[in-house]
Amino acid sequence: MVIDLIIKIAILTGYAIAGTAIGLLFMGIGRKIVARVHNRVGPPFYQNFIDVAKLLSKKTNISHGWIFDLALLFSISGILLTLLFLPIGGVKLLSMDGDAFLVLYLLAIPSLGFALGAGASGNPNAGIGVMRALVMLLSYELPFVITLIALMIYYDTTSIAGIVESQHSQWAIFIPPFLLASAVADMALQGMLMEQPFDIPIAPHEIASGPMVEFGGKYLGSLMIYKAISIVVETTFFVDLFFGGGVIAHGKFSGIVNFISWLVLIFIFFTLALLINTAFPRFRIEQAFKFYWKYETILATISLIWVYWMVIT
Amino acid sequence: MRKQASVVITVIFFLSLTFAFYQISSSYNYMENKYDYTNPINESSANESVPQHYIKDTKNETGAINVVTAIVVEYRGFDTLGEVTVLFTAATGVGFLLYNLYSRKKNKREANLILREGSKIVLPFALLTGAYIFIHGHLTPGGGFPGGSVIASGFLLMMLSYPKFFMNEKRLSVLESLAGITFVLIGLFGLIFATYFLQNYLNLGNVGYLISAGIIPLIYIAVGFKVGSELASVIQNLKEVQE
Amino acid sequence: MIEFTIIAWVMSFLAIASALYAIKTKDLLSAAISMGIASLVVSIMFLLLQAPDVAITEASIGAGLTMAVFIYAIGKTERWEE
Amino acid sequence: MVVHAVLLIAIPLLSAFLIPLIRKISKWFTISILTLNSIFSILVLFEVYNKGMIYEIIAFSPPVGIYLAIDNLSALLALIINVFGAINFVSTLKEKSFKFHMLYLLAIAGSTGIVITGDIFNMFVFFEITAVASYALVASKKSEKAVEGAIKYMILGSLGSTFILMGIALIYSQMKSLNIYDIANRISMMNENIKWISFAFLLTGIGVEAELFPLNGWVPDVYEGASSGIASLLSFGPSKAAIYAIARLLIVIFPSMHTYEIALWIGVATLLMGEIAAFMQTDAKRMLAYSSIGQMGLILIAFSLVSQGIRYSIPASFFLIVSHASAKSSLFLLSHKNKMGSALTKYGGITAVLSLIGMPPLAGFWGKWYLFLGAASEKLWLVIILIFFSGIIEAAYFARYLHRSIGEEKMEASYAYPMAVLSTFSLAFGLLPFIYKMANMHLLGGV
Repeated sequence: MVIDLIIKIAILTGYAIAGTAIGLLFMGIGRKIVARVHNRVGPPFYQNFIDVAKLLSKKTNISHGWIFDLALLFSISGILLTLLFLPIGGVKLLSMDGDAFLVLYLLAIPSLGFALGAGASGNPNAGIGVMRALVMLLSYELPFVITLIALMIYYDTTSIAGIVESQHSQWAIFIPPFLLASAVADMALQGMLMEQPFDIPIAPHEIASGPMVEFGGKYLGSLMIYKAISIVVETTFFVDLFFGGGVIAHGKFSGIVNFISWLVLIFIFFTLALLINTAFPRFRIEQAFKFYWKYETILATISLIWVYWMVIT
Repeated sequence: MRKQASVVITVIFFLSLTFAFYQISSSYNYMENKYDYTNPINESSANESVPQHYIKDTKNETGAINVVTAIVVEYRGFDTLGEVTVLFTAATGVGFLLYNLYSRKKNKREANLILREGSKIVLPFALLTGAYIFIHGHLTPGGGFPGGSVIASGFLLMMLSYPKFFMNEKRLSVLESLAGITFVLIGLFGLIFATYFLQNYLNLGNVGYLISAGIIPLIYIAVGFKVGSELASVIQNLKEVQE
Repeated sequence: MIEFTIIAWVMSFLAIASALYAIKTKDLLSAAISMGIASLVVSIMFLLLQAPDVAITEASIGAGLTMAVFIYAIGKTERWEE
Repeated sequence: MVVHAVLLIAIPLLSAFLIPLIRKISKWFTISILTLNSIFSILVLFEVYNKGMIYEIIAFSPPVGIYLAIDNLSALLALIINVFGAINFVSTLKEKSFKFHMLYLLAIAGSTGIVITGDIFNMFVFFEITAVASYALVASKKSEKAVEGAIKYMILGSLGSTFILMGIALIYSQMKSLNIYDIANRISMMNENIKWISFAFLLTGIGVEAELFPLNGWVPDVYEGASSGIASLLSFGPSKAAIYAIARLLIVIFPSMHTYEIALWIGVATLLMGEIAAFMQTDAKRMLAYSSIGQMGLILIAFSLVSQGIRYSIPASFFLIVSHASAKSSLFLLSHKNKMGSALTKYGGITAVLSLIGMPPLAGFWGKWYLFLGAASEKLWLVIILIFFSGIIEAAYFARYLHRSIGEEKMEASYAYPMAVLSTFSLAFGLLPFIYKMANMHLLGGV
């Protein structure tokens, strides 16, 4: 009983640490890639580890009350919980019927957490950022949910693990309607990762990083950890849905192979997001909203109808 | 636009009602049909339609000659308690909302002589009729509600003919609550002395006599007082209110 | 039986007519009174249908008290509808 | 200990009748009666939890007489109405008039009666008590808006009562019985056309009280006009009782694919209308009122998923009702000042909002989650998309609400404490494990 609990706690901690490490590594490599595109040298790839260590060792004097603290905790715990529900390389930790809905809700927690924190801090820039973040949440969720439901209809299951398992023989991306759907979902991923052209909530040059403007020292360090995990979680969610969680091998050493293929895949999609980031300027908020609710939703609906037609015939 | 819509809705409502009632008359005659009740509770021994049960067994089960009274007070006594409460709620609500708006106006026009003198003669008879109706509820048509409203209309007559006529608000409400308490207590005694709430725990007596049918006359007297005082107080409130 | 039918038809006609008049008229006082008439007629119908309990109640409440309440209310506000 | 369920109704009625005699101490008397009633409702809940459905005969055995039929969901609703009523009463302590206390007790008794009665006409009577008491309570603030709302409510409510009565008369004309379970067992004997007409009448009539789509014109005015304590009472009392009455109608009396479908699409329309209207409001109370409409739509959707997804639908409605009752009543109390100053109000407001949006592990999340599962098991993908869409809108306006209402002003203690306690319920029901078992048991009797 106790040993079980200890093992569980150890696994959770391991997941959290691994997620953070992978995310920070990706962020460092991402900085390097962006610098190369800009024709700069860029910081070393381990720079983010140093940054986090430095920020966490700082002393924080400014606090905005317990809601402000709670908001950050809220966001991090939400994203960690999401990580537990996503199969990684086909290995599932937690799974139940309908956890796709659960994950969608869990992914919305950080935005609400930041809304709370910004409200507590009282900084006007934070307020603007939060409003934009909420509109962004509103925008990209709709097309994303429609593509998710297309998957649910096709594989007739409501759990992510179920969707991943159904793709053992053939990844969803190779089925024509899901190619379309994955394009839609990739754009939603761009919004989730808050990369350009959808980095409106952070908007470093206009509103000085939006919701996070009042975070400093330890808070900023934890925020970076949150960001790192969220990169892993969001790309993993995408890979799980359309690439079968990166499962390519079934056999003796399939665990390691699948883990590596998963790592490669999420890295590819993170890099893709970064490249789009470097190539495009920022949308205005109403443009982003229109983009998601007009073109994206139409494409997603087309793929949904296509899938539905495929299922009934 | 709104007018047309309301006309359309009314027409649809009445058409569907007409259709429904037409269907009822053309479906079947219930007196000839015997159902098997699938009993919601195992102890229930009814094996016939409810209306038939009411008509056949009322006398034995409740000791009341008037079937309507037996249904209202005994079989569906809980509903009656509820209906009394609805009236009570309405009266309370009216009193509550109009509480601040009272004014005892001095100069009110008097009614003419015939009405004034006539109402003096009629009032005792109206009260007597009302009392008769609710005391004899289990024997003759009528009961608490009609009796109470007859009494209230007697007071209404007085108010119409004497604009200064006015009843003590406090005494009315005390009467009202005493009557209500009596009703609920009779029900609760049923829980104590018998098994169920509102069950008849008194002797049924000689069927057809005034003192018979157990708790029915008691409840109806309470209901009569309650309804009479409530309606009277509602009318008084509305009469005294100033815009 | 034929008398009953005739009386029932007449009564129904009267009830509907007075109810319609109550809706149509701009004079609220006469509307209230015609509602009272409708109630009275309906109470006679109840009596004919052998429901004396309901008839007593309807006569005293519908034709008496409700009308009085309406008339008091009209007295406090305005008699004519716009 | 065995408690007679009828005491849940009889005691408040008795004390409402008693209050005019003891005007001086009516406030404390009312509090003690409400407390007593909450204890009874808890005992009844435990009894139902142990024994399954319980019956309480009144005067004569059904179908000749009346009985109370208490299943798990109605025991829970009775608990919510009574306990929340007792807690919420603290916020109305400023009212001095003893008539206010009488009306409050009557509204509680009426709502309790609707949920625990097993007789369709008895249900109508309790509807009347609840409705009449609510009209007066809404108007008790005596402002112009309150009176306007109350009059709208009264006109629609009395029309609705007429419809309910017509529906009941039609059912009685066919079945010769008013007992819900008796009718349900023999519903196939009923003439098909009359069945449909009576269903339509009953749905229309109860729909007024349950804030369903075309019949909810009164809702924003009433919630805006009424004082915060009364708005809170309306959000957990009469509306929940009415939606439960609709559930009995749908699941027990008229169970068929078509009725479920009708209810489903009415629910979806209510949901979308409520949420979109709420998103466009600027006034906090009106926003909460429209959001209430949306939530009622959700609960109706949950109740209408019983053909395939019955495994999920009852837990879904269970949690949605708990979440909405506790969270919305606490937010209405908050709307008295609409500023979260102290830590207590912040805690209450944030918990309530998160539960309404559906954040795990609060009760609202379990409700929505079971709802999604139920809809997925019936393959109603469009409904899932629409629910999710409305959920996003809901999240957006509630986040805006939170963002605006966090401030420095303090609320009076008489509002702050009840609202914190009320919103704790959505946390507690989300976490307590025995609730799950309760929710998964079969409900509404053996139908």
